[in-house]
Amino acid sequence: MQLEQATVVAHAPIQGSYNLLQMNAPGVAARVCPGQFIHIKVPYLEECILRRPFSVFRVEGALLSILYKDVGKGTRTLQYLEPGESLSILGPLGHGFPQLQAGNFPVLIAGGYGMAALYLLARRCATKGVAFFGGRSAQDILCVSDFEALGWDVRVTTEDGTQGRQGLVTLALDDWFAHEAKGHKPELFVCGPGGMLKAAAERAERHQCTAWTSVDNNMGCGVGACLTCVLKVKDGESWTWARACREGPVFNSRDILWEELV
Amino acid sequence: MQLEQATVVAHAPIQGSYNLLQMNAPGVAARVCPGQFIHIKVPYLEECILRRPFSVFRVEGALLSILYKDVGKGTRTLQYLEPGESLSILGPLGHGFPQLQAGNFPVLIAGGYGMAALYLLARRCATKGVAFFGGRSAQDILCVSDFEALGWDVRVTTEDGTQGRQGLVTLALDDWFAHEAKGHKPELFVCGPGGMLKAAAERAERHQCTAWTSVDNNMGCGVGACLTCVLKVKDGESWTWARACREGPVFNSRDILWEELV
Amino acid sequence: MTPDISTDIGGIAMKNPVMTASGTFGYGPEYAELVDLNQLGAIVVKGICLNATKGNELPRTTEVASGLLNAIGLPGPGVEGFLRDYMPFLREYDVPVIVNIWGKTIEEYADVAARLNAVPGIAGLEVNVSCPNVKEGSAVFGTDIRMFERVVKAIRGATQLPLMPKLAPNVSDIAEYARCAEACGANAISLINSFPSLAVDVEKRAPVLANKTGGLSGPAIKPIALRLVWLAAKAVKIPVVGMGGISCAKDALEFLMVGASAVAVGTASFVHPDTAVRVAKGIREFLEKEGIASLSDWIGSIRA
Amino acid sequence: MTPDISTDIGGIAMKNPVMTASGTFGYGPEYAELVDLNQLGAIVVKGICLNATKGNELPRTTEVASGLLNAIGLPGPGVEGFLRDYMPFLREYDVPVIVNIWGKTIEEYADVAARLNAVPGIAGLEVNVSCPNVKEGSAVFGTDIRMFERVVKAIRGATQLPLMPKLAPNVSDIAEYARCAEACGANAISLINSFPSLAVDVEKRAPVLANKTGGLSGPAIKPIALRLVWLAAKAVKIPVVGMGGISCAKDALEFLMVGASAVAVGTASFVHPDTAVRVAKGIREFLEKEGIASLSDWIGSIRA
Ligand SMILES: Cc1cc2nc3c(=O)[nH]c(=O)nc-3n(C[C@H](O)[C@H](O)[C@H](O)COP(=O)(O)OP(=O)(O)OC[C@H]3O[C@@H](n4cnc5c(N)ncnc54)[C@H](O)[C@@H]3O)c2cc1C
Ligand SMILES: Cc1cc2nc3c(=O)[nH]c(=O)nc-3n(C[C@H](O)[C@H](O)[C@H](O)COP(=O)(O)OP(=O)(O)OC[C@H]3O[C@@H](n4cnc5c(N)ncnc54)[C@H](O)[C@@H]3O)c2cc1C
Ligand SMILES: Cc1cc2nc3c(=O)[nH]c(=O)nc-3n(C[C@H](O)[C@H](O)[C@H](O)COP(=O)(O)O)c2cc1C
Ligand SMILES: Cc1cc2nc3c(=O)[nH]c(=O)nc-3n(C[C@H](O)[C@H](O)[C@H](O)COP(=O)(O)O)c2cc1C
Ligand code: FES
Ligand code: FES
Repeated sequence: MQLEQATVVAHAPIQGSYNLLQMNAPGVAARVCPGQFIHIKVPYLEECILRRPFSVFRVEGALLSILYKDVGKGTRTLQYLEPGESLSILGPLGHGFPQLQAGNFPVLIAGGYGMAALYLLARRCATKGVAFFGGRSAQDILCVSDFEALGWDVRVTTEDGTQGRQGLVTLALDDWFAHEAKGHKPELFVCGPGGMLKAAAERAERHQCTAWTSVDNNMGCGVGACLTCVLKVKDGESWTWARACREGPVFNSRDILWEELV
Repeated sequence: MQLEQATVVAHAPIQGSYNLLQMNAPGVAARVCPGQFIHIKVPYLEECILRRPFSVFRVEGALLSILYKDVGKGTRTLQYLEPGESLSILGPLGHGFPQLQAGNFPVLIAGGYGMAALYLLARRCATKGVAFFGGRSAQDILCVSDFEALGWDVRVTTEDGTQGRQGLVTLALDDWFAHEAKGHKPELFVCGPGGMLKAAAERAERHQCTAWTSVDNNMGCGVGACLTCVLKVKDGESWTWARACREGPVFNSRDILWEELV
Repeated sequence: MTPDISTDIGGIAMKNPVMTASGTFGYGPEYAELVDLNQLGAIVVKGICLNATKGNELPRTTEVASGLLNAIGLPGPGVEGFLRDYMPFLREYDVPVIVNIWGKTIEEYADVAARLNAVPGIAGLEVNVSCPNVKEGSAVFGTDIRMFERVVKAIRGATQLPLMPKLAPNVSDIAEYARCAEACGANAISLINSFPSLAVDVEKRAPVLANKTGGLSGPAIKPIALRLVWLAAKAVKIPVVGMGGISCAKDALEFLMVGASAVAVGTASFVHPDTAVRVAKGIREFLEKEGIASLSDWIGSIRA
Repeated sequence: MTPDISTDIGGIAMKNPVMTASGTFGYGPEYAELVDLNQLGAIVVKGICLNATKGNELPRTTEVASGLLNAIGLPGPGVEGFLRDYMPFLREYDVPVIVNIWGKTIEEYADVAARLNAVPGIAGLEVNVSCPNVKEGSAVFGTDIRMFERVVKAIRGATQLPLMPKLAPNVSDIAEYARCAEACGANAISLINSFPSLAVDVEKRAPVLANKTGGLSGPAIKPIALRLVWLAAKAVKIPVVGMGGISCAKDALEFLMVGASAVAVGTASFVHPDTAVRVAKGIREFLEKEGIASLSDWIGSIRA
């Protein structure tokens, strides 16, 4: 974990309302593990004082990139950043995805920026398995070719059928469990909207396999001090708060009190 | 006076820390008179809520331009504006320079952005006279060729002697009064730092001529409502407040209580 | 059908719930060239006391993070000057005129109220109590409940006009002041006035403003104002006019949702003169979009 | 020669005048990887009460113009948990540890103070009085002068440690609370705590925070804090620790100039974890540039 002044190398919209920001950040790039995030102070946006958390997408040497969606003030203003300009980043933060357990078969489940958040894992994971990408329509489906280039079997579902199979990601996932999972010991790695995380957790329980889910609670400090980002996790018979920015953002799905997740 | 969304046509540094911002603003451009100003809301600077006042430099048809110096947050951020972007301007505001009185000889005295603020007057004034430009060094002297192209006799003084004669503007002005003013009925039009305004007012009194001085008090609303920009003007034996943004920014030098000007 | 956004503030009928905040819109003429005054819910003019006053020396304002600090010092033409110079102009418009009054003593408040009482074209009085009682130890009227009660009672006794005390924000129990105003016969209350603050200059080693302290206004105080308006509205039955950092329709809808029956736009008018009119338009559009027939259904609709 | 920026807060010797603000720096370990804790003037830990507490539901914070609204709800490990989990870590550093304490009753405050009294490595206690007295009508301790006096006296009776009540900002006469603390034997006072505020969601028609109201912090409150610190410092002889929106050395110099003997950095640490250390460095550089030999020559040097 460190504070670093990163320099923008390239910055452009890639698809729909998603943008690719590539920066030179040797310190953070050298340390980041799959599932971790960086905390960015958006330049020129002084009246918004908090940083904004983004999962690390790719790292090549000192080059670190994020894929972000324009959803509000910060992400809108971020788009004005041009190559050569610098920004303050804090990272790598949080507790990312563990290594695939020996003998397990990796199953990735992603929605929205989750596809970017799982890329590093997909690349560093020795065993290439199957990846389920879901979204509202084609423009919400990112990085398919990147994953395929790495040797992953990517299954796309879109709610409007504009790409891949029509329906929710769970449709394809359930089919897979029904007809293809046999002989595999699946281990799920999930990053996407709350609904997708819950559905995956539920499948993991049903099929008695492990699911690693990455939550995206709103954050303040990003380092465990402000207690903004907490969520309820099991603690014996009772529950306790866990910090998405420290103990998470990746949790074993069986530890989370899903019904309590906001 | 109107609110207008202007569009940036060209924007570039011109000299020292001065920038030229050219915008398309048909409404304001059509109405502006010499000595008036526009009030600009600097985009992307939400935590600075006030507008910033700038004298109108040139107008050609719908094209309106200002010459501004980077002195703080607003003027620094303004520099990020690029052609095609739009900004909210309010104007034309204030009471500018009156027309030269028939038979009078126009004498312009300017420092800093005052050279820009007097350009419109210089162009629209039928009689071309003499213009005294003063600054710390050569890079503070603007628009000389523009004024000469209009037929004005420009006399430059710089404190460090890097351009024109070394010394203060008053040096050249006093010489002119001593050796060249004879036979002329001088009428002074002045825009520059407080010291220069005071000096010019003092010369006007000494040589019994009129001096029109443009003050640059800090402003809030720019339209006469907030009473931020007031200055003390004579009112018979006593004094009263005048608003730089309404009654001014141009005042007859003999009306201002110079010793009270902050 | 377009929703009904008219509202009534203690007897002052407004076509829309957006008024100007005292001291931020002059006396009307300043903005008449830029804004159709007839589209305002009401015009609240700059504070008036008995005689003409000059106000503070410079600097009078300074910018701070998301806000403005001001210590203008209440310059003005005095009652007679106001009636002579501005009322004829204001009578030309079809908009309620609310006169904001202040005084250096309780007697002056009452005197000013009495002189404005029978004036045609004045819809009501807003009372600025955020100024010191120069006669009695110069404590501020608005932060001393006993003095506040005396001044409101005195004014109530001097006028039949709708009376709207404007509460000072720097008190620990705003509900106490709201209830006191109601008990003294006020027809409405407005809040918040700008928040007492200080800005200093490290280079000059002195306060920035000539008056040393000033009042903080603008977006920076909105969360503080929202809470106080919410508490005040829960404490009384008379209508509440909410203000503090309102710069768009969403801000106004927030104040109305927590219980304000109308809102005032202040500092934002300095930035975008048409703010009040845009806010009224935005409120109408929002209610229409939400299928809410009348503003009254939105006022106080917060689930809390 | 480099200026002496050490300072003393009621018996707590600090190598520089910049401490962390309670609740914005965790208990120390959270930032240890990013900041050299030994370079801090003091560490003020998150508020501690008697037993472990879970705090509020979500959302707990929301961003507002130039500020942050928070209603974390004081979750924490309780006295025993704190001593077990964090004091061993904190003792490893050469930095004064100030424990911020709170309670639901006067008895709890005194009990917590007593249990911390003899603990090695604790330099002093800061008392958060911005919470309700659940036993007696749930009025907030810090906005009721009688309750404030009782709680400070009770704690004073329970500890020999340097005692620093932290004043609530939402009172009309801050000097009264400052003097009361001094009279009750406090060794210093700190202010301001975050300002009670409200943010609402027009779409959801509900408050944004689960707790409804929250405390406003960050640059937005700096002008309010500066005035209160100035007034408090003029009212008492004991040292004052100023905070509220400090994010750079200039901000800190302003608080020191109006009379604070030290400052605390709060919300800014969330944005730039190294703020407190940078501020201390900037203060030293400024004094050196100005040729001021000692911080004490700068403290209270405002011409006003
Ligand atoms: C661990 C983690 C990893 C993330 N990775 C990515 C990523 O790789 N790509 C991507 O596009 N987005 C990512 N997000 C979400 C991203 O942080 C938010 O979209 C962003 O902060 C919105 O900021 P804004 O100012 O544009 O929106 P705002 O105007 O602030 O709010 C718009 C929406 O964004 C949400 N939001 C606002 N602030 C935060 C915050 N501090 N943390 C989380 N959500 C917030 C709000 O709840 C609201 O719904 C991640 C979030 C987390 C917690
Ligand atoms: C009638 C008038 C015409 C002007 N014309 C020009 C011009 O043509 N070119 C040009 O470069 N400058 C001009 N100025 C000055 C210009 O308005 C200020 O330099 C600008 O507002 C500074 O804003 P800032 O945010 O960059 O500086 P800030 O960081 O806000 O402050 C830096 C300095 O600028 C001064 N300043 C800040 N706000 C204002 C304000 N609202 N009004 C006046 N001064 C302020 C401050 O006193 C301070 O000294 C004019 C000013 C007036 C009143
Ligand atoms: C420059 C200025 C002058 C003001 N003058 C007065 C006044 O004369 N009387 C009064 O009651 N309030 C006065 N106020 C307070 C405003 O009416 C309003 O209560 C406050 O600014 C909060 O609203 P805002 O944040 O929308 O500006 C003034 C505010 C400003 C900024
Ligand atoms: C997230 C958060 C948690 C806080 N927790 C506490 C606390 O436990 N005890 C306390 O006395 N103050 C607490 N505060 C108040 C701060 O210590 C400080 O007084 C206030 O934030 C103003 O300073 P700032 O503007 O620099 O943040 C908290 C503030 C924030 C933002
Ligand atoms: S974001 Fe601050 S504790 Fe997690
Ligand atoms: S700037 Fe507001 S009155 Fe002149």
